[in-house]
Amino acid sequence: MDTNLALLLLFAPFAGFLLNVFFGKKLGKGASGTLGTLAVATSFVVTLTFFLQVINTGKPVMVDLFEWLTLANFNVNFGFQLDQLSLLWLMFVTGIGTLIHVYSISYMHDDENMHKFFAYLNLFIFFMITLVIGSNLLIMFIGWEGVGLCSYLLIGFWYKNQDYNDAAKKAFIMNRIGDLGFLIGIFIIGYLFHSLDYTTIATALSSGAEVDATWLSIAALCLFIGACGKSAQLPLYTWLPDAMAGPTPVSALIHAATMVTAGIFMVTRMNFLFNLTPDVQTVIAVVGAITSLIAAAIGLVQNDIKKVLAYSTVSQLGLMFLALGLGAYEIAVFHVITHAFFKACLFLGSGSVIHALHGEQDMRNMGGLKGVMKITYITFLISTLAISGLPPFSGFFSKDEILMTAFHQNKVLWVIGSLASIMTAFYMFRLLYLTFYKDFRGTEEQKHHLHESPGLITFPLIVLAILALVGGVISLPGNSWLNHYLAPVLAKPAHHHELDGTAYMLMGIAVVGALIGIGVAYSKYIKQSAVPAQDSEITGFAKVLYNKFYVDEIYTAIIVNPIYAIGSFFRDVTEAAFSGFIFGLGKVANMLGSEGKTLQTGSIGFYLFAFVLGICSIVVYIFLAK
Amino acid sequence: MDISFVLIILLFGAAASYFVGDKWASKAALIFSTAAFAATAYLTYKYTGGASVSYIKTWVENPMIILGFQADSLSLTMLLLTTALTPIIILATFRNSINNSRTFYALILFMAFAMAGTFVSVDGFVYYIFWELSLIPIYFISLLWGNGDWESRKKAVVKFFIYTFAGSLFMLVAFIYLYQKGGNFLNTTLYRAILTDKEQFFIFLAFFLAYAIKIPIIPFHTWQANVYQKSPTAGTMLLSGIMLKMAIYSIIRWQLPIAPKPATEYMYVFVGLGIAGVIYGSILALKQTDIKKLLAYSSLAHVGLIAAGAYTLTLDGIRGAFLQMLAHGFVVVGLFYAAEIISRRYATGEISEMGGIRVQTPKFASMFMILVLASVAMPLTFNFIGEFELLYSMAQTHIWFAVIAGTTIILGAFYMLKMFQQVMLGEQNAKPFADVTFGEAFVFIAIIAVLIFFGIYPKPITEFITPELERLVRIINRFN
Amino acid sequence: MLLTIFYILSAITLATAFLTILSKNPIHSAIYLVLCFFSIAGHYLMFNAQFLAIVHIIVYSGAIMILMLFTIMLMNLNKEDEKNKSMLSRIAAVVSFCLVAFVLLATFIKAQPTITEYAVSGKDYQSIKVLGQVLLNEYMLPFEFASVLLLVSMIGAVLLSKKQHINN
Amino acid sequence: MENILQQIGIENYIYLSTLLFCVGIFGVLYRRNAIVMFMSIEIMLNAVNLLLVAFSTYHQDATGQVFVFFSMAVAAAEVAVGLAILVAVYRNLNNIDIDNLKNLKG
Repeated sequence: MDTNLALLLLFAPFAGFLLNVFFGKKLGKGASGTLGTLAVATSFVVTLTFFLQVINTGKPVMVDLFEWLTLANFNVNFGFQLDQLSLLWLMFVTGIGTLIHVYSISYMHDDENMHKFFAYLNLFIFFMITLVIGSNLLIMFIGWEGVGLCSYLLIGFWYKNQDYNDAAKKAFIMNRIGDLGFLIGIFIIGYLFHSLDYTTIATALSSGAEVDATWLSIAALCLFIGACGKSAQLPLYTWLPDAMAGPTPVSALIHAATMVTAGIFMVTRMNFLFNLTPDVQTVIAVVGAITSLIAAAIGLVQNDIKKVLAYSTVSQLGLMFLALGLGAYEIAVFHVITHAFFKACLFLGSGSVIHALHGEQDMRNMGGLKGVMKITYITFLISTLAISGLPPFSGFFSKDEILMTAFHQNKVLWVIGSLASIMTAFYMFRLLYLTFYKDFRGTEEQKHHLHESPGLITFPLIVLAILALVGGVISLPGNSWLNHYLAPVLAKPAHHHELDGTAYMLMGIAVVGALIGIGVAYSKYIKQSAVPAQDSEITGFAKVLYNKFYVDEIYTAIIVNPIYAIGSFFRDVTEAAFSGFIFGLGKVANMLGSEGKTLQTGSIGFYLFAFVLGICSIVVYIFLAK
Repeated sequence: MDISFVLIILLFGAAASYFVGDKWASKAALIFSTAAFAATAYLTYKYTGGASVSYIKTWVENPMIILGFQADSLSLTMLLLTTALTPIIILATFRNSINNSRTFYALILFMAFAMAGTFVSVDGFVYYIFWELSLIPIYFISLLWGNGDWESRKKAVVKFFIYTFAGSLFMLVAFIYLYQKGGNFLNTTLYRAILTDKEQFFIFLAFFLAYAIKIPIIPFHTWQANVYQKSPTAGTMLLSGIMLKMAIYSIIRWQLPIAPKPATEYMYVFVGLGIAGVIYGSILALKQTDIKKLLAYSSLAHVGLIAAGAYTLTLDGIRGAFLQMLAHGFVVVGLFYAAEIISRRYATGEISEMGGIRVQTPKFASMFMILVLASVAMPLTFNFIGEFELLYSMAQTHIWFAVIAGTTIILGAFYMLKMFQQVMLGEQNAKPFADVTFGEAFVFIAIIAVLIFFGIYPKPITEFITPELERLVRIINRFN
Repeated sequence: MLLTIFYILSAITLATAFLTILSKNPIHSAIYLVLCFFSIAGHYLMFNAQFLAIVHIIVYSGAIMILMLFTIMLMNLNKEDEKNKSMLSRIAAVVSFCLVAFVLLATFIKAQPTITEYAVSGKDYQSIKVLGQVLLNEYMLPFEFASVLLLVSMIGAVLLSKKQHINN
Repeated sequence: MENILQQIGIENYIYLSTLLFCVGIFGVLYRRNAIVMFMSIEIMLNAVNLLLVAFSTYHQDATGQVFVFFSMAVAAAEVAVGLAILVAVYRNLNNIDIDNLKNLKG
């Protein structure tokens, strides 16, 4: 029964994918959209039953299908592990997935390849489910690569535009760099433990088996590199902002709520491993903190509405990694969930705006939408308040927990995290003010067409906004349901912060910080009615920020171009050299031939001399040379 | 019915395709190659049932030469690959108009015959005869039905012929030397031959030259890209899909078990050479402007990885090499077929002159995409299974091998996606591109089905080959 | 006694051989060569191989040398008109001669034969009767082949020397 | 019947044949007249024949002498053909100087 249900969970989206691929065009737009949505909704329902079952029994559901890979020392099975962690993930993957499918029915309605869009989305959900429910690292890797592929397909969905294709390709390749790290990590773990099953590794580690600590650290580091690629952390984050080339629902689903959190899922999954490698944990925390700061800084000056959100995503992911690095897995998970709610809402809201403006994404050409798009505005506002960390919105609780943990363990990281939070509050409100307040700055034509989005778009917005509002209840300070729920999958007991004076002080600081950020944004964009300068007029440090610290250019200069240069070198020099060597051998033979030919003088006298001398040499060699 | 029957079918098919005339040659070739595949499948079924399907007979008394075609799981698998790909390759030529097609198809079947013989021979001498025999048809196929102007084609093909032939002669010398030691050419005898370290070293080197040129491992690869480009696509498919597998199979079957000591001692050198090929081929592929050349260099990278895996001498590496050999055989045939379809319709191989195909033929684009993904070792394709085992074996040998060789999954994605983007995506090209026909789609679907089925469920193959591989690995590691 | 005869014969053999080569006139060469052959026939007689000696004289002096003389006369070569080879060639020829002689003699000397005594079987082994038996029993087949060879060479010689026009 | 070798010794014959053979070689190298070269070849052949007979006596065996007969037959055939060739050459070139025969040049 469990097996069948699990297969239904997995294959419902896959069936949706197949149907949409093969029959989507014939079904028509509405039907293919509905089909895709139903497929994911089925998964959601199945997830819900499993979720309730696991909450009741407390026991994970294990499904073993067949032996997949055979290696000399161990086998890898095709198996699923539906435990607290994976079900929690599935809940929001399929839940938000369903909402975004609903949203897409309306959003993508004008696209000729809508059935393909839904096919890819279904495929993505399929791989995401695989990633989450796999019972070993290699099944996770299937999903890991699979979601990367879907991300590639969806970013490049409008494949006629080569810039979008470039962005898609970049995302795929950057992800693959991380994947290599992941793969190496898998190799080391397989080598060390002779198994890739989570449970086996966890048992081996908890039973105190003799394991080389250095290799363990390297394995953990490699896994983290994989997480960096997928979750857009330094130095592999540059693909995520470019990935905004894809349709907005894709950005909401893949590049905000689900796929990019796979890295956090993986680290949480392997928490028993990371707990034993404090050095790597430190690395994770530092990378997370720095990423969050840098991304927030870049986000301060971006003018593309989706780019701001993208950098904000990177920044929030950085905060989650900060939490992971500090060993507070349950807090990271908490933030993943709240972030999924409000970030999905923000992206969908921005999609609604873009939809209303017929593809306009530059905030300098927006403004004053508050009056026209009421629902979008309100939901957007709620989410913005949530991400800025104001109570009682969900973001406040999760972010506060992260900062509180950081404060207790490392003050520097706390300062960086807080700084990033203040910046977040600033740029999010900057976004809000520029988009919804003041007067409309676009063309007359656009102004004429301004309208609130249809119900299929606003409905998911409302649901997500409510979740962003109340999502915090799952882990209230002092009485956390989530910590309790996740306890079986975490090797160490959850962090428990006493609600003492320090805690209240930290909350206060966080709120004040957020308010400062909001205040600065208010004074600049409402009071002074400032509009960001045109590209050419940006100078100084703002220009560096605006150009994202020139990271892309630097990567191009130090990695991509050298590879091409080496390629040219290989093509022009070494290939010629190898070829020349081989042809050279031929030439030598040829030359020997043409030189030797002249020995053939035709003079019989000469031949006779050679003949006699040859006989002499043979006789000498055989009889005399001793 | 034993395994010689398959060879007879192929040989007879070659003769039949020649004599039925130009009009029916392709059909006859297709029928006979399919029959060979069916016979092989039946024999494999019989073999798994426990029956012996080998054919062993003394051919010449002095020197002792045995006409032996042994069917064990490895040779049967390779025979299956050969006989499965041959009909696919023949089917892939159906849309072309081929001059003197009866000779063409006869040569293809003859080549399949020679390659099949190489895979199943147990006698080194017979093996060598088949090995060299396979060179003759491909020489004519590439020379007479190739692309480009005659002079440059002739130069490339003759270079290939002389180069591989010269390399193989070293192998012959090694065999003759081994004969003196063993008394006959049977591989089981040669495995047992007692050789000093020095003898092993030179024998290993002689085999290495033959195989390294054929595979090719850098720096012996210079013939490859040009020949792949100049050959007709059927020739390229035969070369890359099956013929280079002969060399890898021979490494596992002949070179390593006969002379394992140098392989152990200089393992890092040979694994390193293979991995260098991976990087070198990948980077060069990035710079190619011709689609067939790009695929040629990508093939160089992939087989470099396979060879490196085989030279790790671990069970994982050798099994990975074996699996990847099968997977690569299928995927490379599919990719070259796609390249052929594109370049035939556009009448050029230049990537820069392509683009916007996906708009016109989404079906073809999807199938091509799946092949590209398989070639970059996407999980759930057969290639992933092979590549994973290969990289894992390298990680066991030295972690840096795995890291450096692993860049293939990055660089591979880089050049393949770049190619895919330039060829398939973008605005609609001015030139119209007809949608794939049923026959063309059938070839792709057959290949894709194989790749995905074994990507999800490779157990039938691994279970089939593992006992035999374990035996070989024990022989290879007998000195440790 | 016999030794003295041997030395005399040997001297004649070598001297006439040298003279054959050194004479400018081919006719003289041929005559010296006939003398040389006669002396060799003398050696055969010393071995008591009468039949061989007679056959030798008939074949060499009688047939081959006559053939050569005829050819020389046919070509009208009985003059001393042969240009000498270059000095270098001649020196090289002398050096080669010395070298070959040295090498061969050195080989034989180095071989250190283990001859202790000469066997006298007392059997008849070289009379015409015995030779005929050996030739027609044991060596029947080669003997027949020899006849074929002679036939072929005869035909060949006739064909080759037939007058024909060769267009350049 | 006594063995003549008892008085003369096989080694003397060996030296004699060797020298005769070398004289033949010298002739071949020294002269450019094809007919004299032929004669030199005959000298070489005779040197070998002499040695064969000597060893025939040494072994008290007829085989050596039989060999000499064959060698004579071959020599006769060779001379016949060789002279025919020379005649043909002479007809075309009007001399038989081997330095003029250079058509075998590679």
